Amino acid sequence: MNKELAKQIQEIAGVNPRKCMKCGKCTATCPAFDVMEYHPHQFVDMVEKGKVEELMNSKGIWTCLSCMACIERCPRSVEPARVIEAVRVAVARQQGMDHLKPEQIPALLDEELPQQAITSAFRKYRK
Amino acid sequence: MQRIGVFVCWCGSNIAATVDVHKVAETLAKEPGVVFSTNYQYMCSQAGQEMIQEAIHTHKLTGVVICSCSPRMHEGTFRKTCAAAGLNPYMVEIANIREQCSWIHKDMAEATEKAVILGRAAIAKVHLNAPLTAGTSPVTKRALVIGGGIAGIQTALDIADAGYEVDIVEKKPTIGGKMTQIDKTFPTLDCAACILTPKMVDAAQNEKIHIYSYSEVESVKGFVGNFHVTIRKKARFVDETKCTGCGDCTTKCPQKNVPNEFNLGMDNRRAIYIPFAQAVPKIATIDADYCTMLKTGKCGICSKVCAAGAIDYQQKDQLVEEEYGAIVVATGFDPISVEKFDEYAYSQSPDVVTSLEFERLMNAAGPTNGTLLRPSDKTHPHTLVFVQCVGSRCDGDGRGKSYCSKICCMYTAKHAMLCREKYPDTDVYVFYIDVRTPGKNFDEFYRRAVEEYGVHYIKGQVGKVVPENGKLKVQASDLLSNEQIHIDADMVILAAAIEPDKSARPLATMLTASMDTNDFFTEAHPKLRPVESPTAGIFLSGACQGPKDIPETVAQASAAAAKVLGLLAKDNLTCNPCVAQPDEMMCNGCSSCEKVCPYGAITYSDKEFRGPNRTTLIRRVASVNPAVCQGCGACTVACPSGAMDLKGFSNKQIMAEVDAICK
Amino acid sequence: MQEVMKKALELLQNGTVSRILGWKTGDFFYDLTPAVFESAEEVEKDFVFSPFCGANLSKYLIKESRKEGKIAVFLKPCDSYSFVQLLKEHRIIRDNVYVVGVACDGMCDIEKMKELGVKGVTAVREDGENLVCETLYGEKTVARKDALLERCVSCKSKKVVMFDEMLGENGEENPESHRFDKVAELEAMTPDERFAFWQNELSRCIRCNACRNVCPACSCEKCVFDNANSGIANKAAVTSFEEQNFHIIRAFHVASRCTDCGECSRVCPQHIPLHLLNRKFIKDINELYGEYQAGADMDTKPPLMNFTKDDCEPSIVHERGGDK
Amino acid sequence: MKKLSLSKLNELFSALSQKGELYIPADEKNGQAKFTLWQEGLSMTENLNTVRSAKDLFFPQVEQMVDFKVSGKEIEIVENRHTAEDFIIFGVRACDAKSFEILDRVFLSEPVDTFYKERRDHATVVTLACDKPEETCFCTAFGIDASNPAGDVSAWKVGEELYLRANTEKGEKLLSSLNLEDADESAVEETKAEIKKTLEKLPFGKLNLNGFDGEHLMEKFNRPEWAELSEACLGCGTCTFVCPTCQCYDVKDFDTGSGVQRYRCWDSCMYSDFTMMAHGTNRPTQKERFRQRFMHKLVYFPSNNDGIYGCVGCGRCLQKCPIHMNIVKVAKTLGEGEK
Amino acid sequence: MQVNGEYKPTIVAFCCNWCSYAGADLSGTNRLTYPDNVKIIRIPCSCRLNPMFILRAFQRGADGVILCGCHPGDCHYTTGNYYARRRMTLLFSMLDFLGIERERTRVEWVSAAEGAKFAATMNEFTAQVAKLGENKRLEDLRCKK
Repeated sequence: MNKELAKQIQEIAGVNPRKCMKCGKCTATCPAFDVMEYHPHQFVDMVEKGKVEELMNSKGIWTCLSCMACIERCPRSVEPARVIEAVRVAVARQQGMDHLKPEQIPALLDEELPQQAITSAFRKYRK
Repeated sequence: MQRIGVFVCWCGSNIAATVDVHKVAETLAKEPGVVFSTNYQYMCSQAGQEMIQEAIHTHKLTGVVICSCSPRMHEGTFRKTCAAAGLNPYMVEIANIREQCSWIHKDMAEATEKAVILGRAAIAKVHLNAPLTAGTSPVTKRALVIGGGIAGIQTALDIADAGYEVDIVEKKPTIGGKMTQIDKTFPTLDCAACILTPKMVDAAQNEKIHIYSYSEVESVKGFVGNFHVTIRKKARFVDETKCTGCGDCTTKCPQKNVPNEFNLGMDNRRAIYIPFAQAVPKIATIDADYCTMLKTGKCGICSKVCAAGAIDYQQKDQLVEEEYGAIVVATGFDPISVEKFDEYAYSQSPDVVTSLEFERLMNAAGPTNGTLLRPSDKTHPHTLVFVQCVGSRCDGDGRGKSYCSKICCMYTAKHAMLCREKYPDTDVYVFYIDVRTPGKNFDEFYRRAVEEYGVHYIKGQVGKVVPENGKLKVQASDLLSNEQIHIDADMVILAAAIEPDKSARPLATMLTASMDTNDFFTEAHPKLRPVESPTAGIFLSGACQGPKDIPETVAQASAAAAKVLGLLAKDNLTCNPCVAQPDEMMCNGCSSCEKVCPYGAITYSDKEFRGPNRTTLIRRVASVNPAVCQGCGACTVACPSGAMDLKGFSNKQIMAEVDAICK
Repeated sequence: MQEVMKKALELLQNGTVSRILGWKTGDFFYDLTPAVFESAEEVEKDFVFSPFCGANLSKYLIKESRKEGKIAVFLKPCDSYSFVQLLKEHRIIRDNVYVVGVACDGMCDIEKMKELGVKGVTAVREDGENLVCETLYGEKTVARKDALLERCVSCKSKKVVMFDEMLGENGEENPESHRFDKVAELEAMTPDERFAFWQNELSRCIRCNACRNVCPACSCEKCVFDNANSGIANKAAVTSFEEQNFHIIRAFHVASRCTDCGECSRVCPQHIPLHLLNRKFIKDINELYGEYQAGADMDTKPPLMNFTKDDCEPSIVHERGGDK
Repeated sequence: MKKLSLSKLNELFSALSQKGELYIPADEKNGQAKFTLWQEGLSMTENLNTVRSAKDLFFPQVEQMVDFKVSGKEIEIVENRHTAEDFIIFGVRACDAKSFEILDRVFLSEPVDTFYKERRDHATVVTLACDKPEETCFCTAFGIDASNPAGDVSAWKVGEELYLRANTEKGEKLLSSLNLEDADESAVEETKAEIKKTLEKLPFGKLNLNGFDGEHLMEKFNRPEWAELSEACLGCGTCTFVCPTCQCYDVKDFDTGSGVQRYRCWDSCMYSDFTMMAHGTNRPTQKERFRQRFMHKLVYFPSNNDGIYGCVGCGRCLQKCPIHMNIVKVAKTLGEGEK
Repeated sequence: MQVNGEYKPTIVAFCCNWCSYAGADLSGTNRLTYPDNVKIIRIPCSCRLNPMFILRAFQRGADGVILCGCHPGDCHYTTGNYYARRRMTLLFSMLDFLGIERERTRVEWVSAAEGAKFAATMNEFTAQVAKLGENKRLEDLRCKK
């Protein structure tokens, strides 16, 4: 339990996990469900309960595609993808090292790829 | 100089926990004019009220200040208390130290200081209060019910039963409302039509009830006891007095492709139509949007087949003016449009339906004559997925409603159960967030659906529905087993949230009745006056006030009727004595006040006055009809000379409050 | 000018009216006094119509129209707006008044001439576009246009809006009056500059009430500032607050009723540009609620006694102000 | 007699301001003059006179009298009267100088108005002869010589010089304390004569006031012309407030929220609520109010004050009346002279 | 008043009886806090607010004045707030014209159901006025303590 860190993550995410009513629509929507050990609604719940260290150590946070379907569908504006992204940022801040340099990213990036997906890719590949 | 008594209430710990009530009473005792000051645990209790009455006698009080909860709560109570002790009730002022002080402040010193200031303002006002006596105005003994659904019908029947005239205005060609479209009712599963249609007939046959069908309220003027309402009778191009409802025209009309709103557009009707067999009044109506005759002037078949000669293509909208003493709003609800929730593919597949559409698909009078068939290919569905909370309980996503629509859990249980009962070969899944079944026999009903009928209730939501190869691929979560589920369904039924009817908002403006942010009418008090609007003489019946099921609606409808009867039983109403009053000596006769008065309460007359040096002057001066004036005060500001003032909220009283607060 | 006196005589002599409201000659050319004339002799002796007839006669009709018999009044274009506004407010009994509209090409202001350095002036004659002044210290010439009253410099209308008879040709409204230029100039200043401007102006106020008492819109039976019961009565501005309070409330009370006749500024002994306050309200009303000219007609509702459902919100004051 | 180059006027003001607050007539932003506290850089007006008279400095429009402090049900009296320091008024015209005499008769006779006396005692008045009177001036009608004004010190502008003459002990003291050149009395004679010549030409200079006295009180009071004269009067207080001799005031209480401030402020007999009493007013129409003002100046005052009129002919009301009704028109209408 | 080095302004809130006063009550019922410097005066309708009252408040030491009424269209008296809206717009504009800080005055429509909006409005308005500090331009020194 790390309440302080959980609070920080909430601040980064800018969402209030307490608004979650555990409907599971995010998880129902998630295309990466099968490759995540924690699912979007669990992310929210764990951050709310302060179980952030487990979350930060999980592989699941890097398997999220940042497709933002859960943001789109969440009826309570909890927006799990933001929470996940915030956890990633928290991890990144702790490690502080980049494994992947921007110039290493080839020109094969799709122009229509959302900004957040690109950022998310940076985070993933520096693991 | 007034002799003022100050009474500081603890409200148990509601006030006393944050406000030092002793200190407030002590400090206010030192104010000029205060001859008695005390505090007590519950001023509104019997003992508290007796304490006030005793002080009025002992200290010969001429004014009373009560520091307590909001005047909206107990001003009336304390006025009565003081009146019983011989003090004019308008010599009482309330300092709101609960809602506007103890409940919002945490620091005791700050809250106490503020309570003292609020007390001082009330004292300053009481110093300038004058005894007021209320006048009376007569009550028109006739009620108007707006909306002819089950709520409106029940209210009208109850009022008529008590012997008063009542009119129903219904915008559709028939009364009956949403309940006419419902197949069975929960938790008893009796047929909706069987219990509703007799009531519709009762209403039609009751000589005290007049039904304005296919009509709308055009304008409302006046005030409690004396409403003046203009009703627009929309042209239906059929003479109501002649039409026998034989239905010949509706079978001969060549325009066959009009979407039938009664079946939610799932089948068609003719351009001239009677909504359904049991419609009341059973009179045909021509749909001007589709009628060839009205559009092109060529056809006229219905006119030819009508034996009664009731067809009148020249008919125009008609405005009817009526007087009422009370108005009941029973405008009901509508399911929201689910188009914003396209993850459920409502617009992509006809097999995704709303619950109300499903209701029609199960109904014997529905488009499939009661056989459940998939709309797309008219085949028997085997796997059905019900999705709960579509658009309900959404917060901040801009798509849905923040509230729980209340009825969906129960009707979905009903649908699932009926489905399994009629078609035991079906698999029925219900995806829910919570199952909410408070109500008599409600939870038992839901459990039966699970236990006896084998409906699969899954805690989780549907993420998306994709139509594929004639199936609906449903992707959902099962939170309890932490799994993502994929179901190939034949039909998906969406429990769409309900919202107030669109006509409610403009109506509220006409009635000056307040609404909440969701467009539900606000009640005068959420607990103690649930069927009255804060606007006097306006009553609320049914789902226009908030989501309700049928028994609740009927209960509230009868409650509203009871309140209306309480009003109509009076010959006269006591008026609010806080009305505008001009000082004739200062009035310029300029008509500024008259121009802004929303009630037409101000008139002018030429009056003789004594001028200087024994002369006589004739001056045009304003006078206010106290029975018509509602005391808004618009005139007091429009008046440049300050001749117009408002009793109970006079310029000097308000300025004294300002002074007390700012000092 | 002679024509006006002839009309007055004619109306008295043919019995159209029993009294004439006009301007009475003074000791000099400029000190004319509004007066009621009851006989042809009086008219012949003292009646005058000259470039110094600035005084707006309409307000006197409140009292005069209530007297026995009919009275004729000479109204310049701007006066006629005040007349209609007063009629609209039921302050004048129309049947007792015979209105003679007089065309006007601007009235002159002795105070302005003195500011131009014409001192000790005892007589004046019109010489084309000039005023030739005899003074204790010799002759001086002033261009007429430089001596015009402030309200005439930015004349809004040369049209007499209501009359029973018109002397001379009736003029037109003048949409190019530029009468809001000074208001706009003030609006463009910072709040600090505006505050300083008005502090300087209003601090000179001596509360003589000339502005109020001359104002046709200020025709209250009893003004709130004289009424001990109003809670805001006061006889002298003790603090700068009371200076501001008086002028804000007065301007507000006449807002949407003020015809911009300019009398307030004409009579202010301290030369406070009071008309700017009224013009500010007029400008705001025109911009926010559509063009409105008080006294232009009998029917249009004054904007402060009217509304539309989609009126702007009060926050527009902040929004329009920007970051200034 | 002393003299000073006008170019050194500023230095004189500077020296005077060392003795106490110095007030001089100076132009305000709108081009009209007002007695203003001198500060470096302030120069004298070119205008003949100020809009408001010099009486303001002795009898201000608003004067705090006493405070009452209220706490709960207790009331405490707090003295807050203005205590004057020595001050000097420079550039007072002959008419205003004469008005002080009239005010003195009112305020300094028993019971003495201590507020007024306090200021009067501390003031030294330096007058200035009028080199360019206006057409509205008629001081001569009241025997005032604008070429030889009264005051503690009289001054004349002659060419590029300013001549100063002490008339009183106070004046003597002031002049001797200044470092001024001596001069001869005769130096101003030519200027005086020139001024007198202009005064001769004043249109109302010889206003006939015969018959305005106690003897004819009822006759004047009952004259029918009052109705016509007052007809156009707006009932504003302009004439009263610019008048150097009007001395009426009202005593008012202001509730500050924590007490009461009692103050007095100028009142005007032209106002409908002037001397309003519980039963109403005894001057119900503007005619009576209007009559009061002029009867007071021209009849009541002289009949109670050795024939001294309550008017000094400064002409301010002639200039400022919004409808140009004034004491001259009244005197001409009701008097025995030319109409 | 200075409290802990910060200026604590006096705020007068005029609330119409039917919507905003009820809204204020609701924010109390929901325990939504706002500064204690806000004091509410109940008036029947926003159209009862005479500009004289606003000026009076400033004279007597208020630093900010806010008027709350029913939303336009929802007035209990049908049209009161429409008049109030025009009156306040013009009055505020005039105050601004005289160089008086426009941030000291505000109109906010608060319904009986908007307890949260009421509290938020009061918090925001108080902060806004506190930033301006003491009311100097419309003060009456006699009324200062």
